[in-house]
Amino acid sequence: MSINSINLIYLASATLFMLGIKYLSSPSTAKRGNFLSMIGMGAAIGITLTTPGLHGFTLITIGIIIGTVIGGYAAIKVKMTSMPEMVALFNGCGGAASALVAMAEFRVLGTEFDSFTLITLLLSMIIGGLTFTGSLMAYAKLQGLISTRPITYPGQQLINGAILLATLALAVLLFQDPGNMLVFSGILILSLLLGVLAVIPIGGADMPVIICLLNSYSGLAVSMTGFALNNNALIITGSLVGASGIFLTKIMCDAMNRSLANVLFSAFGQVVESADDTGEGPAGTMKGFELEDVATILANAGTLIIVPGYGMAAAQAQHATRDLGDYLGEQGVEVRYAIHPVAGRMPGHMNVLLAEADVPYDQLFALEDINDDFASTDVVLVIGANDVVNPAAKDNPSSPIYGMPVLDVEKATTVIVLKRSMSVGFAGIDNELFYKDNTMMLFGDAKSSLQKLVAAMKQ
Amino acid sequence: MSINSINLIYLASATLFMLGIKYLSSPSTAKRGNFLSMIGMGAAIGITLTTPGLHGFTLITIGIIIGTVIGGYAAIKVKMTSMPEMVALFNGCGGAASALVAMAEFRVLGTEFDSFTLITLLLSMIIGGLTFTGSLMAYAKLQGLISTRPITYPGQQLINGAILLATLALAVLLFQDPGNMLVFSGILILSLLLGVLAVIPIGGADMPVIICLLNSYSGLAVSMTGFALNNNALIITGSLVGASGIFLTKIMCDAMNRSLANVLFSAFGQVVESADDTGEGPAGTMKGFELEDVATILANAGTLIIVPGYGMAAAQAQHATRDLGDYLGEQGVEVRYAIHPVAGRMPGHMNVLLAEADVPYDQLFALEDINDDFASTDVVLVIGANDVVNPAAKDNPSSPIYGMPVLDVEKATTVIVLKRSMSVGFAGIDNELFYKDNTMMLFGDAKSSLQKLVAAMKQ
Amino acid sequence: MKLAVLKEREEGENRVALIPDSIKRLSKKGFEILVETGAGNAAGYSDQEYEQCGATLVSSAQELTAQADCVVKVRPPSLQEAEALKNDSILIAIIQSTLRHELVSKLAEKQITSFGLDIIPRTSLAQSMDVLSSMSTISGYKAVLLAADTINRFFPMLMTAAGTIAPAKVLVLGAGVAGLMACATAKRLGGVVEAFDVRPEVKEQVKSVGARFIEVPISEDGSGSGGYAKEMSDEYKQKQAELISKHIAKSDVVIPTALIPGRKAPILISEEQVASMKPGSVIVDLAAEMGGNCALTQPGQTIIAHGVTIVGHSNLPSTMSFHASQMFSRNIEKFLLHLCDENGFKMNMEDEITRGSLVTKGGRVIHELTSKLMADSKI
Amino acid sequence: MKLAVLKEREEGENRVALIPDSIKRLSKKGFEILVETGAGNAAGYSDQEYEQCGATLVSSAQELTAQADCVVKVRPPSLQEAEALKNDSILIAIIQSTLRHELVSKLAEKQITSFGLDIIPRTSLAQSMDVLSSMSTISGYKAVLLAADTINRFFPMLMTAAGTIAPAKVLVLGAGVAGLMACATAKRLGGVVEAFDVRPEVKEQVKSVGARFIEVPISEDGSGSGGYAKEMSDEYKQKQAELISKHIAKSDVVIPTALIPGRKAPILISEEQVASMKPGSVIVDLAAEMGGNCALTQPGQTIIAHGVTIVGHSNLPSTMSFHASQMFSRNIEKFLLHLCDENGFKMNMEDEITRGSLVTKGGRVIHELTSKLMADSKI
Amino acid sequence: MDTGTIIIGLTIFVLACFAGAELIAKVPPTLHTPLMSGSNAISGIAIVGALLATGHSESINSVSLIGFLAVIFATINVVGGYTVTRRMLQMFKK
Amino acid sequence: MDTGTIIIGLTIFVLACFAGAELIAKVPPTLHTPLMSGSNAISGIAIVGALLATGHSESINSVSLIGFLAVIFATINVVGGYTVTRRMLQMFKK
Ligand SMILES: NC(=O)c1ccc[n+]([C@@H]2O[C@H](COP(=O)([O-])OP(=O)(O)OC[C@H]3O[C@@H](n4cnc5c(N)ncnc54)[C@H](OP(=O)(O)O)[C@@H]3O)[C@@H](O)[C@H]2O)c1
Ligand SMILES: NC(=O)c1ccc[n+]([C@@H]2O[C@H](COP(=O)([O-])OP(=O)(O)OC[C@H]3O[C@@H](n4cnc5c(N)ncnc54)[C@H](OP(=O)(O)O)[C@@H]3O)[C@@H](O)[C@H]2O)c1
Ligand SMILES: NC(=O)c1ccc[n+]([C@@H]2O[C@H](COP(=O)([O-])OP(=O)(O)OC[C@H]3O[C@@H](n4cnc5c(N)ncnc54)[C@H](O)[C@@H]3O)[C@@H](O)[C@H]2O)c1
Ligand SMILES: NC(=O)c1ccc[n+]([C@@H]2O[C@H](COP(=O)([O-])OP(=O)(O)OC[C@H]3O[C@@H](n4cnc5c(N)ncnc54)[C@H](O)[C@@H]3O)[C@@H](O)[C@H]2O)c1
Repeated sequence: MSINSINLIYLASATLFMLGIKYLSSPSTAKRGNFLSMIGMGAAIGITLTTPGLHGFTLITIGIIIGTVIGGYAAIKVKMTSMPEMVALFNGCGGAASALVAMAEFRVLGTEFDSFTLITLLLSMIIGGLTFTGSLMAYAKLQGLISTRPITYPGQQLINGAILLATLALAVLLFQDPGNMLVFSGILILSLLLGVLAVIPIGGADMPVIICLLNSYSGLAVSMTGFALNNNALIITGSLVGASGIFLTKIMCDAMNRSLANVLFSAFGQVVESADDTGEGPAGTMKGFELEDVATILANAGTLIIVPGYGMAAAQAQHATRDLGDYLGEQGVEVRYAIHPVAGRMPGHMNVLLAEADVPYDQLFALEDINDDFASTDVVLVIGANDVVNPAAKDNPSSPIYGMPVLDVEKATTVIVLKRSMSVGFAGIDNELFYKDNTMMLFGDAKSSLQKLVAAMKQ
Repeated sequence: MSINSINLIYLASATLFMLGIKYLSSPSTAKRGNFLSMIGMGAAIGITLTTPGLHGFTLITIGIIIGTVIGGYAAIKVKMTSMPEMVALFNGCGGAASALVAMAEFRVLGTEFDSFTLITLLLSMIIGGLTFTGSLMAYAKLQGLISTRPITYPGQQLINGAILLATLALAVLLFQDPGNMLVFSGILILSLLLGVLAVIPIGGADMPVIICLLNSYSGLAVSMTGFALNNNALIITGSLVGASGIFLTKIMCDAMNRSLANVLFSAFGQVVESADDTGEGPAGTMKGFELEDVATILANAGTLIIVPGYGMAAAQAQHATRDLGDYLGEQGVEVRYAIHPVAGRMPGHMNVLLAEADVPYDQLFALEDINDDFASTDVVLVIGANDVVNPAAKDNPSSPIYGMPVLDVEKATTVIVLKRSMSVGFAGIDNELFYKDNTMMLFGDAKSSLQKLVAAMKQ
Repeated sequence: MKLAVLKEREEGENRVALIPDSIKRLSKKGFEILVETGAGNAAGYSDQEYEQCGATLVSSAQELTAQADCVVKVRPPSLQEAEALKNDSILIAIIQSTLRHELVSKLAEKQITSFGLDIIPRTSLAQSMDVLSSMSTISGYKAVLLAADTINRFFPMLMTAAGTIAPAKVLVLGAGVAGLMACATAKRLGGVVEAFDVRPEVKEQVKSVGARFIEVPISEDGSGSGGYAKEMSDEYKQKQAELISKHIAKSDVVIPTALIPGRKAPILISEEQVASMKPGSVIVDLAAEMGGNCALTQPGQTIIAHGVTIVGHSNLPSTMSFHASQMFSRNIEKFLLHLCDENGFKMNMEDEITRGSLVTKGGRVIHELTSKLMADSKI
Repeated sequence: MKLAVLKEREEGENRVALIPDSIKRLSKKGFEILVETGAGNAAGYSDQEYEQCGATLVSSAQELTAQADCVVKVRPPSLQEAEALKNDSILIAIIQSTLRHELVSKLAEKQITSFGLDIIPRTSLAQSMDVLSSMSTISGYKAVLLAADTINRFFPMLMTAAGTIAPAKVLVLGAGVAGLMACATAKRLGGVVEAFDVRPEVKEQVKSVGARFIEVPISEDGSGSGGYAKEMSDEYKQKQAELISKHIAKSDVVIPTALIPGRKAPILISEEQVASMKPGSVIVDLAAEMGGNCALTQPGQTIIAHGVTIVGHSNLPSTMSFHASQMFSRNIEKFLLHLCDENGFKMNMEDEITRGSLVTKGGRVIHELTSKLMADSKI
Repeated sequence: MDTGTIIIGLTIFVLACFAGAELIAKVPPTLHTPLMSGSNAISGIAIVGALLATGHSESINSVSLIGFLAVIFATINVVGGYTVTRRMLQMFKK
Repeated sequence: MDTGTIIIGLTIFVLACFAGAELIAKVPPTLHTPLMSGSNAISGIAIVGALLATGHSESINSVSLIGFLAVIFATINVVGGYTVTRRMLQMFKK
């Protein structure tokens, strides 16, 4: 294929990638987006293979087969809950590939390159290498292979700074003496080290953000490779991923109420105070994600039962509750309310508040009328209720509330609980519902959580 | 300046344009956006003047001075209400400029051009010319210089089709015989004609959309010129404007509940049914804009008084009213409610409903307590009230309600009235408030209008 | 001009025609105000307050009326009270002129210019003087409270550990001012509220206070499009009656409010319909004073028939004497101000409201319906 | 097992211990149920309904108790009624054992196993049997209706052509079940509601029903951070008392609900404080049966003192007999079911609830506080 | 013009179109009118072409005269467009 | 590399950055995780470079071996990335 035709196809691929990302902006088109982006990738790979003068097809075939088997197997086997770590691993592979390509090109060019090419190649390698080891660290943290708590030691920042400086110094050396493999290898090793050191001081809670940032880096690395190879496909796609990744990182930081600078800086050695107390436990870990996840689940429910409790009353969240119910109702979700007889702090507490918010009587169901329906319900939203949804009343004969009829919320596919903490309700007893696999906790004042959820669903 | 430096500055300009448009996406940064885009334009013009081998600086200076004086004067003198027509005129100038540049280049190249350059030049000229006359027509329609009603005649579509074909035929001819000035001029004239014919069959109500579409066209013309001149600044900027314009057009159509295809098609000769009844009267004319305008005004108010009336009750819009009030309150707007003693259909009607929606008592003010404050209020939002805000009770001794105390809403800077039509209230009398200069009518059911307003303000 | 506020002497009447607040404003307009000692006591306004705002207290009613150029009252004066009025003076009160022919004759005889607050035209402009509106507001509110207090059930729905309480079903017949207020109040308390009225235009108003309007589903066959409203067929009317019967039988509380100006109230609830209701249900008949909308209503009394409590209170506003007096007083104040021009008191007989509310003047009965009815009854 | 439902004989008591709906479910569990003729009449449940759901009607109370293994009642039995009970049978009712020593002695003497519904432990588990909760719900609701019906003002704010009506200020003292319900109901009606309780943790609960909690603003000087709650200084207490006095004086309606289990109700409102209120204001004393929270309360009566109406109704739930009986019946039903195991009736004296609600058994007084008080009073 | 250059032009065109369309998608309805006007001003970039045409040759000929006209028109567009946009934005608080 | 080419590369870079940033700005929070994964898959485009490196010369030498490694890594990224994304999106209704 002529170089022009190849470039045209590359343009088409880039367009498909952009469309792919665009379609990912709505749940209804997201799958199509992923598909288009796959086509774009296929086209780019295919057309590259027709590059005039390309050799080594056996090697290429073997490489692709090995990669496909490993990648495909891992992707299919991974549990839904381990997705983020898997993404980290894949991303690390991308970074490694960029670094390797840069190294190969370095070897190809020998000593004959202008400084622009040298710089871009170096950047590609450094960023790629750092992404590789950084991603591996993120994976290890999320899998619990190394402590999820921030790992710190005295002089940490100094050491990181020193390594960065050393890398720079070696780069300058390389400029003087382009073909020097030793210096080159030194840079590679330092960049790999940098990836490790940059990620270990960060708490498990921040890992999703770091993965996202590393994803952006791997894009940057690709685009640097593109500059070096003067390949527009790599430039466009790389910068696309780089820019979108950095923005996504920022959006995630916003969701966690942290500044991007704070995370970026902490990513290079400073321990973030808040990381300390969110470091442990699965609930805390994914906090930044949860609001969105919860919104996704709610928006995609077919049937929803809302279980209000004293927390709804305490937060005076009845209007916000109705807003959420109404919005989902309009979206075609079947919304009902399950009112436990002792929810709240006075008989009829929930009724009084929901009537104030104008929730129609015919959406309210008493325990005995709705309890059998939980098993066939997609999502239960528990708003500040605790004792009235405590399964201990059924399974734990030693519980003080054993024998009290409770709402069988745990039988639903997913249970979402809005409350401020893990603390107990009126009866003062723990609630194992909160630890069940199908339960998602969304911490915070019920009213503000609800308002944020509605806002997130309306985008 | 070297061509490379110039191209770098062009890139910077393009970046500034993109940032400019980006910043226009929020009221708080919009001014900065406009400023950045001005800088970009200045840089582009300045660097162009340093192009090696550029002559004719006297002519250029004179041209710029003339243009500045005309453009500046017109822009400063135009009344706020005539902004859209002024934009149309300016846009027409842009189109004319593109067409002229294409003509000049055509003359420069003589007969020595490849088909790509020829095509792009021709497209630039045709689109530019069409934009020029089309914009003039839009201006004339909005200014009432020609009928705002759709102008139609038998065989209209046929004629338009014929002209389009003729243009194509001439273009083919030109391909055979590139230097032929006659054919060239023929194409120019046909394109000018096309602009006129395409716009006259469209009603005044659709003009804003047409202006936006023509704006997109002028961008396209510029980008075609860019291809012909192999000038990346023009390509980027032109396609930026072209693409954003076409999307903005689509968004506007959505707001009017029309499809883009419908408007595009109607723009080339088909009379749109709905245009018939919206053709006359200023209120009807700008309907598609009003929701956004109203939202803008509300969002930018410092002080707001909400005046509910029977229409709020009839629409059961009390919760939506509270939502709007709460939202604006959170945004720092001072929100109060003025309750007229006979608003509604029973004494205390408004109180009962607003209490249901949990509007705090201390935001409610009786007529005598708030009537003096209207004069110092930015915006009054009248929700389905009519008789109780009828100034006839003060000025018109022959009115059946003459002497009844009414709310002096017309003294506020802006009055926004939400109701379904111009029809009368309980007393059955016309209300001249609705025709005042500082009154904006937003037609529709109060509840849905309020919900849309809140949605628009939250974007 | 001397304005006298008489103490109400009718049994169970606690209101007062003017409260101190209004007197303060009227004094400023040039009225000299005399108040009978203790006039405001029952409504919660003390003599002291009256004195503080510039009124002169007079302990004898006789003395008061002898001086007064204008007397204001709540309820129609008794014949004795009327007799005591100064000849040629002005009387402003609820007069119920269509019912009280003897009183009207007496007023005419004494050349008294009498204004009936109950016949003020019901225009937007006059609404601030309209005691029917303000007192109906109170009646509608109070009717629901009475019903809720009388019935042996909850109004709101409650889901409690002791079972689910079904919300009370409330039916309001006649959706005028009182009816709408009753709907709104019952809704507030958590009841499930339905209303019916012969005027179809109130459907929207009923919905506007959160209640459901009872409508006869339009029969598909027959005339078809529109028009049926005018020539409401007997069949249609019968269907309507059946529908209402069904709703009455289902309701826990029925509040009829239908009045026809100047006439006896129409009977909307028959004895059979009462019997069809659940024992323990309640009817609060707001038309009691005009004979009642329920066939069994005993004006002024609460009875139990077929297990249903029928409240026939004939003066609900008086039970809310404080606010009722405040509103009444404001109405009278606005009416008096309407009778003034810039320079003070001066009746403009051309004015629609002034003329429309006139019962007697210069020895003649001005109010048309009254004089017609009086003529009829003499025959 | 034969279960007997006695008709209530106490003056003004309209409730019934079991309603047909519960009887249906209990019959299925194997209870054989006898009902005294006319037991449910006053609450709106006819003999016919009882028969339809499987109860046997017995016209003489004597005959009924003679057969019954277990008797259920609402109010504490009179001494005669207790005398008539079969020896060794079971009694389930409100017993007020801490007050009615003679009755308790009689029950013990007759070897009756008696359960006091009023002393069931107030745990989450027991809430479905807790008549104090369910009846307090009614009292709180009804207290507000009574107040609104009694007062000469509106509860809601209304801006009308006849002036602006200020909303009523309602003060609830004691925010237990009844107090919270009173807050919620008054808020619903449009009142401006404030509440106070000695337990600071109810502040949040008060807010949760839309009312304001009255708090002594923490004095900046002095101890400073935290801690003051435990060692509430006299100064602090005095400030609190002053604050409450201020709020009482401003309020149109005061609803005190403070009870101390097994004791006379504390006095929260002194005569002076009553006198400080506006004439026409209303106090509905929910503690009337226990002597009242207001010094002037006359249990069972409505009096007017210093122009303030003080309602001392001692049995508000009975005025809502239909729903009150429904709730009471549901409570008893759940209690009876709690006394059963899979195979039927079988008291498990190990159980916290069963044991906790026992007054007498096997000739002995089991309830500790009761036996302590009885011993004390004998001395 | 060689195909490589055209492809690069196309690449830039496609990217700019994406950027333009996506930038606009975020603009709230309240800003549509100023935005239309603002982007209209930007389309006055045709002035670059106009300048090049005017200054094409040393002498004044038909090309430079056409260019001159184009300069006037384009300047009107640029100056008028920005000024009107600024005036519209003045409506906004702060 | 000549400066003109570099500038064109830069132009494309800037435009793509804008397009990327703006495209992301519209993605609702609910889709952030799949999006991260989807764009990660796209960054596997490094495979193009890997292929070119592997096929650089006829014989197998250090460059082609490094390229081979790069192909494996990049393929893992591409295949794994798309598959995981698809699985995540399966969570969504329709
Ligand atoms: N209904 C009655 O008549 C009555 C009367 C008295 C007692 N009770 C008892 O009260 C209990 C009622 O059960 P329930 O499930 O309704 O309530 P609950 O068991 O008391 O639990 C309420 C939960 O709401 C959360 N919460 C409090 N404020 C919140 C806020 N602002 N935003 C979000 N969450 C908030 C609390 O957790 P965080 O602190 O972690 O947020 C708490 O765990 C039962 O045990 C019942 O027996 C009922
Ligand atoms: N308060 C009382 O006690 C009482 C009692 C009886 C009569 N009145 C009289 O009622 C009048 C009250 O004045 P007001 O200003 O409140 O009401 P109004 O003058 O009756 O005007 C209400 C306006 O609301 C509009 N509207 C109706 N439904 C709507 C909906 N769904 N969405 C949006 N707008 C809607 C109507 O215009 P469109 O049809 O164009 O939408 C109408 O012009 C006075 O004349 C008063 O005297 C009052
Ligand atoms: N202009 C004003 O500002 C103003 C002021 C007050 C009232 N009004 C109007 O006057 C109307 C009458 O007010 P009102 O409350 O004094 O009315 P009302 O007390 O005279 O009658 C009450 C209602 O009963 C209805 N009714 C009569 N016969 C009936 C029957 N057989 N079955 C069912 N319903 C029956 C009437 O239609 C009326 O709605 C109000 O609806 C209001 O719109 C206007
Ligand atoms: N576990 C359950 O499910 C359950 C069921 C019912 C009640 N309860 C709890 O028991 C508590 C008591 O309920 P109750 O309604 O029967 O209480 P109550 O009737 O015994 O007392 C009413 C209120 O008066 C308050 N009070 C006492 N002395 C006071 C004083 N001097 N000044 C002001 N207030 C004073 C008390 O604190 C209490 O809140 C409730 O708040 C509730 O939380 C729990």
